Amino acid sequence: MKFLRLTLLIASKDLRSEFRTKETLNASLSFALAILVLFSFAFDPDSDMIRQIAGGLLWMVFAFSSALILNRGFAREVPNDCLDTLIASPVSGAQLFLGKTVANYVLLLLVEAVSLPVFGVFYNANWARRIGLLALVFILAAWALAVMGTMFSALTVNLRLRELMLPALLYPALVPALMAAIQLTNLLIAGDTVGKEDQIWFRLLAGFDAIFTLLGLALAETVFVG
Amino acid sequence: MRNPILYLFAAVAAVLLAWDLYQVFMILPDELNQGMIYRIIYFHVPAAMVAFAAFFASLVASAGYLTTKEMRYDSFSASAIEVGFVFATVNLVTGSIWGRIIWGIWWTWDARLTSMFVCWLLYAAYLLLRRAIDEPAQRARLSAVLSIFAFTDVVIVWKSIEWWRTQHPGPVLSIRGGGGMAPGMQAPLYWNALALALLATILLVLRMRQEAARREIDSLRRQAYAL
Amino acid sequence: MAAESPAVLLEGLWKYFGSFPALRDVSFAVRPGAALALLGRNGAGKTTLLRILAGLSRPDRGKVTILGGATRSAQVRARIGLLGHGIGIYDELSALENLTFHARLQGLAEPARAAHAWLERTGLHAVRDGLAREFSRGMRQRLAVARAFLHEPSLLLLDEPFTALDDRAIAVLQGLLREALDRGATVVMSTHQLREALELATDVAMVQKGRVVHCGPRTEAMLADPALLYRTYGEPL
Amino acid sequence: MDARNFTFLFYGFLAAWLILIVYVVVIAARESKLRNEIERLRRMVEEREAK
Repeated sequence: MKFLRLTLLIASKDLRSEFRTKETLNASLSFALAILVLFSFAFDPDSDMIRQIAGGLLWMVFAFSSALILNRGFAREVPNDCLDTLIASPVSGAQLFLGKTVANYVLLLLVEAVSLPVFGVFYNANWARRIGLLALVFILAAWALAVMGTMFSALTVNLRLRELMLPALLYPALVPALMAAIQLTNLLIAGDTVGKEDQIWFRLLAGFDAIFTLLGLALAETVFVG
Repeated sequence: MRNPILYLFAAVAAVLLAWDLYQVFMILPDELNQGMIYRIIYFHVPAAMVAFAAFFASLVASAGYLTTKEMRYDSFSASAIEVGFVFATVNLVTGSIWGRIIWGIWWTWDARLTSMFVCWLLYAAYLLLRRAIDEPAQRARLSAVLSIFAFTDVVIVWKSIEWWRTQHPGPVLSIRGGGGMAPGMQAPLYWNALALALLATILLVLRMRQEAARREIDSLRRQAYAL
Repeated sequence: MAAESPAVLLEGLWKYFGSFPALRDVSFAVRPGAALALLGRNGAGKTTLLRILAGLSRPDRGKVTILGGATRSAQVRARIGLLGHGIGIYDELSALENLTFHARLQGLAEPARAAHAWLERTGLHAVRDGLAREFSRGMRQRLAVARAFLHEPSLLLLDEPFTALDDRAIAVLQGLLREALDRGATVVMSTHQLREALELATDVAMVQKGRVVHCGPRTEAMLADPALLYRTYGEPL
Repeated sequence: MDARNFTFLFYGFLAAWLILIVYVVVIAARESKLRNEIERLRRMVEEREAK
């Protein structure tokens, strides 16, 4: 319980300062919307096309627009050496990591919640047919993005080339999760059922979330304390 | 290259490779469906084995570094990943050339190929990360963490042919319960793997000496500027 | 009093950056209630030492005991106050939010009340709802001081505390430090502002190229001639 | 088919060895760079110590 108290304290602090300025959220959202608009010009979105590209398009949008949010998560702590203050305070590395992950997760879910209906409008896609499972995919895959992104932004926070290193590390590491999310989103937006053959993607997503959450919690202290 | 053991390793590797090439080209018959191109397997698969062994060694050394903070482990880990990365490149390139003949395409995005490519990218990112950090202890610590994260993808590559239906063939070696390859054809593959492993060890030792030189440079630099 | 265990005990501490030893075999003890001033040139290892005490960095060899416990243990971290080079204040949050956050972080029973009380004490109560980034430099520094002191830490770790402060903030900090010492807290500070530091200090340690070359009580002679120690150890100021 | 088969087999082995050789060259080049750097720094340390 005490573990969660400090975790949530960190998360709520981050969310409070983000919602005060909404800098990152606005940037990320407008970036996501811009890509969605651009792609609708690039392709002539008929229903067949949507079936093929929906998942890929949506997850590209999320992956790229999330980099802004993930980068900011720890960059927020840099200016006044706030990170040192946090590490020296009673909050443990794992709590700090999890708190940051939760804050990033909330922001990512927000971006997804706005982008998905917009996608539906721009591309004439009836995406709500299998909304339950689709929501599950989004919830699982956004956590994958948040957990991996938070870990790698913690790794790169003190580097000279922070903004360049994060994508170089993050995107390859995210490929398994993104692949799973893309496959499932394609199926579900097309209104298909998830057959036995495609169960593997759900297992991959869940496994990815579990393994990297545990690894992150276990290694956070090492990453923060030199 | 002054170490006599290294010379011995090099000699053994050279003899093994020569004998293997002789076996593969002169003794073994063409494969029934593939003709002679299948012989590329004698480089393709051992290269992957060596790369994965190197990545695994780096995983162990990284855990070792994080528990002991001994810079030796970091040197080993970085060297192993660089050598492993080279062999992973060999694996990808030979695979691609093989695929051009067998599948008619250079590349296909099936689970095996994709995960291997991702693996290659991840370890490339590891090498990039090391260059971006100046402070040796910080570099060692953060790259050890990344090495541990990256290894999960090696497991995915390993298991991908079982988890997904891929264009890439399933297990063919009898040690993994596959039965696709005649025993006579398997033996040279293992010998070649041994030869490449010896070669990798030589490269690893050379590379580790350079890491030692780098450490000396770091300390000389600190000395020079602290005076 | 003699049986009391030291507030800070360092035994054979080594810290390497690569193969460069930033701290070499550092050992000393600080008794509870003492104020230790760490002196030495830039790059001598003062900051590295303070970072180890604060649990931001681990030594490669040697043992650190703080307030009877290990660094990084939750009990110890709840009892230290850190004021480093950066002020540790969030610019997008108001003064009140900043202090309330830190009070919660430190596990205080009544975070809001503590925050209000400390805003009062540092003369910031009138601007409590203003965002930290809108504050003047001096106000931000006073806020940082309040942040470091609000959980009444038993050990205060200050890295160059007087360097960035304006006169009013220095007065506030000195007052708070005296008060903390009076209630029995221990202070370890690194500094270049010799006069301010020596007036407060009960003990002095001199760090030179990663070694502690002198550690002992502060004497009247030092107060009269702040550069004395530097000259004794052959380091031009 | 078989001629192309053979050519590609040749390419495959060539590529594999080429990658390894390039790596050896990279290592060798780095070796001399590191040695020069050490020399340079040693001289610098000596000079500064002499002062």
